[in-house]
Amino acid sequence: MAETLLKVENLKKYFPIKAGVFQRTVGYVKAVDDVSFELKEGETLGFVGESGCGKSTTGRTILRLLDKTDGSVYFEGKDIFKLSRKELRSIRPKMQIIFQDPYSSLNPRMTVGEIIGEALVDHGIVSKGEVKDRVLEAIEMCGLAPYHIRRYPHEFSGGQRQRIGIARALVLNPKFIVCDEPVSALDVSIQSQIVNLLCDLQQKFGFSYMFISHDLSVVKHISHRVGVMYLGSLVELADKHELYKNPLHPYTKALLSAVPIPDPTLKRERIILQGDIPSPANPPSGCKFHTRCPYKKDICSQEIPKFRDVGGGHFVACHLV
Amino acid sequence: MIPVLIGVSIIIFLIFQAAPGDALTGMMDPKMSYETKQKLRKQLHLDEPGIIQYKYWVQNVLKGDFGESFYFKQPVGKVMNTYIWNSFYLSLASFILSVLIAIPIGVISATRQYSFMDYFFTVFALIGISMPSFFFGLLLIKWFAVDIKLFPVSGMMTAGSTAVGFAKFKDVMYHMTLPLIVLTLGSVAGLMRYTRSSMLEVIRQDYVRTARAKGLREKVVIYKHALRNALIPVVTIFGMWLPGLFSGAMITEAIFNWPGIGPIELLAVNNRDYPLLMGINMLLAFLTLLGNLIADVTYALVDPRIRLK
Amino acid sequence: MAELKKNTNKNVELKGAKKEDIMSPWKVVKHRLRRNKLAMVGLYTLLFMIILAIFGPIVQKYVFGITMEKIDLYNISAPPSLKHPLGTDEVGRDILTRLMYGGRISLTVGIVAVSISVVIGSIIGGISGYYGGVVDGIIMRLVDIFMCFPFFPLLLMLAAVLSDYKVDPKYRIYFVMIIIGILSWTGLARIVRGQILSLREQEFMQAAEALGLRDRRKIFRHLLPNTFASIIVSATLGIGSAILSESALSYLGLGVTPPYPSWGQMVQVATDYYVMQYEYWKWIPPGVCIFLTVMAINLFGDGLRDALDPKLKR
Amino acid sequence: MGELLSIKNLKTYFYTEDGVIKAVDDVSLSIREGETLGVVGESGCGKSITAMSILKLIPNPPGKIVDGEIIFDGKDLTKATDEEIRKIRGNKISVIFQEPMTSLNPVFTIGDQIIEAIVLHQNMNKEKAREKAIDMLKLVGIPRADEVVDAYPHELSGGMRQRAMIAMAMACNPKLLIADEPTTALDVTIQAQILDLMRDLKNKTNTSIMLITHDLGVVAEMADHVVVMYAGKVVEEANVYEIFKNPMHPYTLGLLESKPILNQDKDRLNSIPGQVPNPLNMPEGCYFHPRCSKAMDICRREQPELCSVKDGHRVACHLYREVK
Repeated sequence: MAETLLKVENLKKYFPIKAGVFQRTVGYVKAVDDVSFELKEGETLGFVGESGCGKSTTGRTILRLLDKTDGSVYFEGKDIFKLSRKELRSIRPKMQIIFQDPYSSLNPRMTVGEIIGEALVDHGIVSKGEVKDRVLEAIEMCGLAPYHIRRYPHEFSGGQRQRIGIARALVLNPKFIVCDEPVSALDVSIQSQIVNLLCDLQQKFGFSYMFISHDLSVVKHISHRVGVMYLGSLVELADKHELYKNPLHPYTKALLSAVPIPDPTLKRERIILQGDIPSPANPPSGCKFHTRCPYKKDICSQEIPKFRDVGGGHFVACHLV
Repeated sequence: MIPVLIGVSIIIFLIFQAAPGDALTGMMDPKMSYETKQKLRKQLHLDEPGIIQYKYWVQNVLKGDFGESFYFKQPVGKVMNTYIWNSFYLSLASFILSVLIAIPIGVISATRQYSFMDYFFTVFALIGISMPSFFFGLLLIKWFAVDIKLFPVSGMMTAGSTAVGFAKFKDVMYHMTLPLIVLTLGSVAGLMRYTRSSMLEVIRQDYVRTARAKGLREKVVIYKHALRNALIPVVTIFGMWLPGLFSGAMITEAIFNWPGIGPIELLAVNNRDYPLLMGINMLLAFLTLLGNLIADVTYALVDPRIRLK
Repeated sequence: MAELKKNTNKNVELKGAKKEDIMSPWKVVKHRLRRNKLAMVGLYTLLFMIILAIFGPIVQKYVFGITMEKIDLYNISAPPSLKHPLGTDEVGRDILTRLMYGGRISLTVGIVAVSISVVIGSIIGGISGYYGGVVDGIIMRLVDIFMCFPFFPLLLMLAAVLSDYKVDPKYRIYFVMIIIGILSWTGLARIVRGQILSLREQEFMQAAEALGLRDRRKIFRHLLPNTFASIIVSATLGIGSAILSESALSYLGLGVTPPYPSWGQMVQVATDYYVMQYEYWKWIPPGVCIFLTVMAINLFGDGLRDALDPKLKR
Repeated sequence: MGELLSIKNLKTYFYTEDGVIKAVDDVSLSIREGETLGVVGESGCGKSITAMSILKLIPNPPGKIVDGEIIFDGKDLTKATDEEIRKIRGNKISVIFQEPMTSLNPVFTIGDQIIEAIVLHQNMNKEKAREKAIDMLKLVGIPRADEVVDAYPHELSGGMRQRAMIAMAMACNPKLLIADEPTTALDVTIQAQILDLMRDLKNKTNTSIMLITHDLGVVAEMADHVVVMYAGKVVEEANVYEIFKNPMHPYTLGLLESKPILNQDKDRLNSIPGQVPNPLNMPEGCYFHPRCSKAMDICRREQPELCSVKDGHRVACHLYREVK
């Protein structure tokens, strides 16, 4: 069994809502509300959920790009929220992130070579002379050509920019990469290129990924385990085959049945959820899903269900299971 | 708003503290004896440290008392009240005229981007912004008042005129024409460019396409759906206009000898009439803040997304 | 890995682009600017004015022996002639020469005043945007206070206070530059702050944070270069309005004072109706000069703004 | 089923500073009455421009319909006057757009925006139109319709806004509904709601739908007939069962294989290499040949024509020339 690389315990991230002339805090958006999970070396953990469910915020808080409200995150055994600025800086190259928007994630005023190489220079990881070699190595691994390093981001298409973003993370030789919706902004035919690239790189270097997406089929393809988030909380987490074959949480079931499948002969029974996702600023009491749940009982609106292991590493938070 | 006003008052006070001489210099009668001077100093609290003087000044200002103008030998409030309305009439006329001209040509420019009309209006607007008002004013006087004598050279009414009612209004309008042109040229330019860029932004929006897809007439699409949205940022600058309505256009008023606040302020500057200057500037700062407030409120009124709760 | 490499090469071929036409962001802007005829007219007019202001007086002095102070007693208030192409003023000084000197002064005032306001504005706006929170709150209130003053009346008062200190005309010019500069930094500070606030939300800044880059690098390599575009545009347009402010101030006798000529001050003679009506050569050329220069700057600045706007593509 | 709309050899070009973009390049397709036509392709393939050309909603300049015919109800829309087109828009043909957030005017209430269309096309007075608007909102499943009619768009969620858009589009009982990526901006569970609603409405009203999307799953669920577009051209066309069972064009095949499918497991995705070509610099011959694994010599020289290979299955590829 591979070793645990990342351990997240009861992580919470609340954004204050300010209002009025004096900017008093009138409430909180509970973007991440008590999330716990572990990630092993070389593993890909997928996170799915609809917009506003807090999957992206979870990813960014784990990297301490945002400050936490509560809880802890252990990376290689160290609580990253207890690190000093200097310690944090030195650990940064080991945990990287790839972004959704291939346009705003690259500085338009820098050449591709500078974008990829600058962290190597700034951290002094390799000597000045070696920087170019490392950049070229990374860029080739990501499917770009050496002459591309002298070009600027605006000369590239979305898929190529995403490759540049991957090369920027890759060049630092990280152990853990948060992939924050890396293929959502891309065309279908380009998506598969990037997904394949991420898989290949994992095989070669043994990265751990936290793969965030709203696309259930992509997440299923790339992940080993998958977690489902709803309104800031994990509602279900299991091995991907288990989760997709045997979903326990009613939300997961609805989500899976809502995904259109490219097969016109297939007739499925659908669960169409009623209503909209409630606002994370004012989540429902008890189980947050009870307002839309077709199976809800009295207890659901009163008590928060525990996120627990129902056997074989299948975690679920539902009173009915 | 209050802290900003306090900050403003401190800065105004400091500027006048920095000026050589004090309030007495302006009032001084050369024949005044040393004792009388000292007495007067004490009376005006000039012998005390700056912070105490500031306290007295603010106390008076809060009571509406800006002190006495050196030059006019009258309370500052009264002097301002006499002239400020003349500025107001001129500026208001110019404001209305600018809105009437600028918004339509802004819209035309935007809906026909890169057409000849667009270039024409754009160049026209740039001329308006680039033309120094004093030079333009002088040119107008030379051409229309001196050379062909179509309009009067200066003033607000014919000297010695006792006309009342409509005749008076006509006389004032006759005198107002040239300064109005100068003032309006500058403000049309700014407002038109603002409307144009706001409109350009709006006509690219999806909801304009939706309106077209509904089968609405192009006129309805532009003047109802698009313009209503494009004017949202524009109305906020109406609020910013408030201080401008009262401050007058100093140079234009001076050139045409329009008896507004502008020439008075120039006079005050040249005669170092500090109480009057402080009064005018305090008032304008207050009006600026009030204008911002009005802008915020109108914004909320015209944009349903920002309703005051 | 071998398979990966193969895939790579395929991509390279597919792109099929020529290797040597790298369009840096600045080249793109230059390219777009060149296509804007109005902007080019502005640029050439401006260059012409600058060249005239720099070299004109030198030519006049060494070729024709005319300086701005030289009095031609035989030609007082003379209309344009071969000797004095734009005539002479009331004491017999050559108008053309004074106009060129005035250009030097007006342009210098514009450029220096804007440099001052750009330095103050971008530093303060940058600090405000980068640190945010309390620092931002305080600075923005300060900007609010400054913005409360009607610009011109305040300028006038400061200029008046300056006069009371009886500053030598030679140094007065510098004070005028400083005053205009200090009074006009607020707009730019707001722009820079707004830019930085929106840049901070961009994912490449998040990436810079995730890469663990030093603050210095984040500020100088990532933030500042991306604010240049808006700083340059507002500085260019700022020069135009600084020249207008200076000329108005000088016209009122509170800016640049004799014996140093400035365009605004030269127009002043027209307050005399006789001069206005009959001696047009004394005041129309300097007025036209102000207008042309400011117009040229605005045309160019406008084109620059369009060229730098990534949204605007025909 | 008769033909409701048929597009013949449509060419819509954009004249930009950098050159001419042939956004729609010789496209022919048709929609029958009561049918849902799915138009699939990646961004920039011209599927939206084709749809917008029908109603002349292409911004001009720079866009222009250069050639072709759009026959609707026996009339050629490309030759129709602005006034005639206006009477068809929102009445016989209506549109719903991708972004429910930006497609509704933020300063008018939902009701105002629906009423406007009804008053314009149906000669109703305002009170009656308002009643009809409320009915329409109820029809699309908006709860508390009599309150929502006075709400501003920003007060509704994304899903509700898209419902309101559909209500607006369906208000005048159109014969054809153009749905331009109607669910792309929505979450999966909301998407399921909206698709369900559209199917429901279609069954009730027998309106034809032109569904533009990049999601093959949505097409499989909604469409009767499918058109696949690439780089401004139709590359394949067939009924929905045929196209998923027997895709012929290498691009369609690649598109189907490059997407992981929820109920299937694959070790590795089969991806189409390279990028979509630059519209200003299209390759010679078949536009797809640089990315095609089966490209032959002729593909680099000659553009394939769309030919019928089987009953109602048409494909534009040199591989199937013999079959013809």
